[in-house]
Amino acid sequence: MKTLVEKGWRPTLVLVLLFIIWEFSVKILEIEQWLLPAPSQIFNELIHGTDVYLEHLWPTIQLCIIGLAIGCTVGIVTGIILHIVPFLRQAFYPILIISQNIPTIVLAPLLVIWFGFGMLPKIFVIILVCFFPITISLLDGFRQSDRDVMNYMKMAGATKQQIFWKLEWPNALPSLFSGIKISATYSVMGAVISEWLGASKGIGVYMQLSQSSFRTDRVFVAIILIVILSLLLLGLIMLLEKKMIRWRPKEGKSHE
Amino acid sequence: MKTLVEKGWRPTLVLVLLFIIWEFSVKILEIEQWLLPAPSQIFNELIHGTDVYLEHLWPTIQLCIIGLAIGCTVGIVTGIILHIVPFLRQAFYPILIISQNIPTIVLAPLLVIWFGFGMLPKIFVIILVCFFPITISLLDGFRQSDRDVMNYMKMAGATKQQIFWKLEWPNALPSLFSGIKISATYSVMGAVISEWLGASKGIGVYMQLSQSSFRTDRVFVAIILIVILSLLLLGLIMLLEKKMIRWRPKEGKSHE
Amino acid sequence: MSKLEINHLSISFGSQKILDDITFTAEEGEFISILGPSGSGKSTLFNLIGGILIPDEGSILLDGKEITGKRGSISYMPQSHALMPWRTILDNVLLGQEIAGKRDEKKALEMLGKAGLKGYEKHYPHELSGGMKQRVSFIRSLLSPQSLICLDEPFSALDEFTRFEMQNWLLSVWQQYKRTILFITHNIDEALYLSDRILVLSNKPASVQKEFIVPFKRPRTEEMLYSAEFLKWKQDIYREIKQYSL
Amino acid sequence: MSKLEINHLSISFGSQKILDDITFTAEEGEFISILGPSGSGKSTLFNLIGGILIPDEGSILLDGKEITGKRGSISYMPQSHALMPWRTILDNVLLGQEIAGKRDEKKALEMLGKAGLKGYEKHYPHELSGGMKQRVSFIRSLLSPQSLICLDEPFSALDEFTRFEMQNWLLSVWQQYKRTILFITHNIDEALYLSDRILVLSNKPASVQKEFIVPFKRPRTEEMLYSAEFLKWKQDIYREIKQYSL
Amino acid sequence: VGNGQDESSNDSKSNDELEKVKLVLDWTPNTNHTGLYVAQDKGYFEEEGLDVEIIMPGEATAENLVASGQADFGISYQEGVTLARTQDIPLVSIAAIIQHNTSGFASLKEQNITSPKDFEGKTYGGWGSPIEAAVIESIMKQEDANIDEVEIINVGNTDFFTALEQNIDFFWIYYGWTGIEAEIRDIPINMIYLTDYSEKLDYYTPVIITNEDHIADNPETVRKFLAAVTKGYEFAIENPAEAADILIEAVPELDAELVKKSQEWLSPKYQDDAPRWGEQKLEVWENYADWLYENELMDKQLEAEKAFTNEFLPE
Ligand SMILES: Nc1ncnc2c1ncn2[C@@H]1O[C@H](COP(=O)(O)OP(=O)(O)OP(=O)(O)O)[C@@H](O)[C@H]1O
Ligand SMILES: Nc1ncnc2c1ncn2[C@@H]1O[C@H](COP(=O)(O)OP(=O)(O)OP(=O)(O)O)[C@@H](O)[C@H]1O
Ligand SMILES: [Mg+2]
Ligand SMILES: [Mg+2]
Repeated sequence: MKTLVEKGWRPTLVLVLLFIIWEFSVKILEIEQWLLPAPSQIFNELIHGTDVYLEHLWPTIQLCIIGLAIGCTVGIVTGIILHIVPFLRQAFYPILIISQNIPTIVLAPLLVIWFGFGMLPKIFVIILVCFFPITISLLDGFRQSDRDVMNYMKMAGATKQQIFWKLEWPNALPSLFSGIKISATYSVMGAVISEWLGASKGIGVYMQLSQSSFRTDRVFVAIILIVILSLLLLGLIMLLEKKMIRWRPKEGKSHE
Repeated sequence: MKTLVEKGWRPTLVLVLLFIIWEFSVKILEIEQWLLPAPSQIFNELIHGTDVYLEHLWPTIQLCIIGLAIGCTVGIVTGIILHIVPFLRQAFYPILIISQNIPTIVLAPLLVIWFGFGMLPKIFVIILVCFFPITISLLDGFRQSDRDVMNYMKMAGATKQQIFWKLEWPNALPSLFSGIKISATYSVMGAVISEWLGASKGIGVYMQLSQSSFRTDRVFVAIILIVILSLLLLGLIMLLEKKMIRWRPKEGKSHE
Repeated sequence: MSKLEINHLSISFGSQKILDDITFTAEEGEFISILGPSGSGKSTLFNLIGGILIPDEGSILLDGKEITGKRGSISYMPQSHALMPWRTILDNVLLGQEIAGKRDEKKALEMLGKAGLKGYEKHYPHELSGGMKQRVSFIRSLLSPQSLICLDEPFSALDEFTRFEMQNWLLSVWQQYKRTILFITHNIDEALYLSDRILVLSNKPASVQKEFIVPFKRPRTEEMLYSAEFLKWKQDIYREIKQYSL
Repeated sequence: MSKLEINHLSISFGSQKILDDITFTAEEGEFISILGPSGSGKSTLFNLIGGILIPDEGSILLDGKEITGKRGSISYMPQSHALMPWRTILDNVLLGQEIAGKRDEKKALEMLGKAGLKGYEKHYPHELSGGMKQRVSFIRSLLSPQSLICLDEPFSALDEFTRFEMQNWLLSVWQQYKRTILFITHNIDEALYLSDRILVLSNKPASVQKEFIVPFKRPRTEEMLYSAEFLKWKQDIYREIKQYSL
Repeated sequence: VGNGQDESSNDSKSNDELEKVKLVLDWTPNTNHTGLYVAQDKGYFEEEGLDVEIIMPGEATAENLVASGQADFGISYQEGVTLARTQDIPLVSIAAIIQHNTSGFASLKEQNITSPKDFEGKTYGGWGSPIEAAVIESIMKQEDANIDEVEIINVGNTDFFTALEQNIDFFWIYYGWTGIEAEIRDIPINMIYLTDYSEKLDYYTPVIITNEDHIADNPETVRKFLAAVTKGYEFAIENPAEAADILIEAVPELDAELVKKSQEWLSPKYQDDAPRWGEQKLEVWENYADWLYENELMDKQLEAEKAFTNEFLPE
């Protein structure tokens, strides 16, 4: 708890400063509120408009947790397969790139026709967003195994599988988490975008409805909710990272 | 050249196979062409519709090269600053996350109002998309410097700057390239999305116009153009990576 | 117990020939030391026996079967310690066994104790001194089940006393289980004290220049180290090496 | 030329005390060897002098100025070679100079030649043998400009002959430039051959248990190594060390 | 897209004498905008001393851009202007492009949905706006049908044809574009126009908007702009085929067949029964605002007379 407070005060300070600057520039530059509402106004809506947005919260949370979880799994499995089968790696690399370059507006109709309007097409979109950074980071992590240890493993007769699980996998963990952090950041936004495929509840829906009725303050409430969700997810992942990569010397000692 | 052919035949094979399967499923399942056109049809449009899309190509290429270049620069500079000033790292991490969670529909009016309809707001969007994976990967790369070498540097009296340029920076290069690869993949899509901010030429415009007049084949031509651009960019980056990270033992010897 | 035959082994890195027509045999249960100038190709020889390098010419036979380019036939201790930074010391020493299929924690703990590493079982490699890491790597090779052991300068980072302890321990393990040992060292005393035979390699390219059959009876004692005969042998070998160095 | 004073230095890792009240002085231009059991805290002592560890108690003075926790006062050769894999050998040996501000390529090339590394200037560390890497690291420390040199087992991976060459080279550099040298080794011969004084550390926690002032005149010769007096000294020191080991 | 400067013109005025004006569309160019492209192509704008740049909006909406002054004119629709004004966004509608609402609920002919009563038991696919439900309820009420019998599914940005594939029975479209596309595809559909069931829902869509400041500061520009635009639409009304060609030439990415057919259908609808093109009636604005207010889709009353003006239309 202590470290949370210790670590937390800096970003909090910066955010508060940011909000203050924002508030004053809005006031001084007389920026109209439908364009960029003042933070005070947004917080007002955040506090008093709960009954409007609360029901939209849970579906998005659900969506992005499930999406990220499956996205990670897909990303990791893809990374592993592409790593251990070099033939596939070369053959499918372009397909990975293609998968990231198909715009949702094209994908959406296809997904809807194949999977209907339920959760499936939405989760598909989140997966598509999330798996890529994970796969790429993982592949790069695998390639950075220590030569000497690799040679030891081979001379000791380790099978490919053993080399993978005992050396390459643990060695790639830091890279993997680097990728997961990127994906987690995208996942909430991915969920919001996926809701534009057709959902009746969700932050994406809330945002679009607010947008079309010119309630910019509510659009910003939606953004705040998205950011909070992202930060929570990220915090979770960093916690997991700490649990899983325990051997790393404490930063305090090695860096200064 | 030889290696290009050697490396190229596998992905080409997979792509050709994919197109064949696609062609046949479209034929056999009688999928309507406005939903998913057959590859033959798309290629037909790709070849005969040049006069329609050619003029849209260059603005997008320009946009995404400039955007990626600035995005990389911003990503690297941000990464470096956040790394060498630990106070800022903690304080601004949440801001990084926030920057990735502001949807374009909110950002767009602000950007257009501040920067007009020129290239500026579009490049801003691409930068926003591209800098993040680079910064995150770089930060993780910096953290993975070898302890022993780090200790040597410190005991030899290296300044922070020297430690950075002589140890942490070269050591983070592989991670950096991992991030740049992710960003490069996103950059073309980022350019296309940015064109939805209001542009008169560009693949994004071409795609939107085609979409709204129900010319699905042209939408897919747009995707093919996007993918080709992405792959070219990525190829360029990998070439650069090879040039810059020469010391790595040849993969052939260490893996197998 | 294994019999190792090395036949006419040659290898080059790029245009530089490193090993040139290396031929020798290690009998079952024999203890052979390999001496040679730094950079001559001793570690490269181990890499060949271990199967991660393929010779340009020649073959390697273990118990009559060709193992050229085949892996997993040796208990190996590399010159660099090659420990995994994310594994505790205990898990590191068990790695060789894990690869072969079975973990024997009890024996590992006992061995760690013998090597003066009691209390460090749950530590990570970066918390150990150089010599301690070397002992961990040594134990890992002892715990590996293959009966041909290849040790690459296993005691170079140890003080004389700890080194002596380790040497005696190695001898007792060797005598108890009758494993065949190839032992790279730069320490002539050590080679004489431990081995049945000493091979001296020349430099650039390396080939077996001389073979000394160590005459001392086993079990060997500390006194032997101070005997005149020992000193004579030592000087002989030193002279032999000198002529191939630099 | 520098005078180093170590005053009542103590440090613990976690609950374990590693160094306990270490006190000694290295006079200007003195050559001091440090002997001690593996894992006793020799490298830790260098880390303290180098300023990357802060002692729990005590202070370090160089030429009368306190350098506790201050960096950059020593030319250092770590026990692990700590070479940068992305730099060529030449660029690696120049690192120490780069940090201090000036590169002297000519001298570096000359030194690489002297160490038998001619032709490897443009190679990368992973293409070198263990002993060759060690020599690279050694040259890097010699090329560093600070007048206090701390060498942590610099020759452990070298064959006896190459080692002897390096020792003599070190002596000539030392005599020529009159730098103060702290030298960690496990080799008593080496310590006797090279140093003015030998400090023996005890184990867990380490403190300076004994100080031997080496009586042999300089320049020292190879014959000295086989003299009876040398042997007597060696046995004395060995007995001293033995009592603090394991 | 349609960047007007390079259009040849017999007018000798040089470009720097022309007043630069920006116009933002509501969507991609389509036949709703034909008059604008005609005015551009035929040089009507230049005759009025204007240099008009037509901009596609993308993610930044026309309402935002016009309200902030980034663009001088925009294409919007009555609902947008109404909701914006109640949020104190000072938009004013200066001309109705089409006199009557051409939108309605489309369904496959085989579904046999011919009146709002038939909605019962069917599935509607929409984008989740509460206005949709209110509209459906309104027109169903005319026939004493119950909206609770309709299943409403949110299909987001999915288009009509895709939605049909997913068992959506009826969908809200503009006949002039999507309906024509259905004709081209030989998909027989039934249309239920809003105007046939509720007078209050006969709102203007689309309309040309500007902001209050612009009217106050540059009334002459507004007048000149509308004069040219009116000529453009009048041309399109009289020469649908030629007008369609002008649009196709300006935006070659559009599907030519669709544009032609759509233009043919839409041209007579521009002016329809109004005394002149572009005229708006107060009651239409009041009716729709009342309807929104009654249905609690808006929490303030609209001052309808301020939301639009006919002042700048040529006599
Ligand atoms: N980062 C650390 N965390 C915990 N313990 C450490 C750490 N670094 C060193 N130690 C402990 O400090 C003791 C001394 O280590 P040091 O490396 O100084 O030994 P040394 O005398 O150099 O031994 P060697 O001759 O084997 O190199 C060891 O017992 C080691 O386990
Ligand atoms: N990957 C490589 N690429 C190029 N040359 C190499 C490579 N590995 C080893 N060499 C060269 O092979 C020679 C022998 O190396 P090796 O490691 O076998 O020496 P060694 O006898 O073990 O020396 P040391 O006693 O110093 O460990 C050296 O000259 C080295 O430069
Ligand atoms: Mg070696
Ligand atoms: Mg040490």
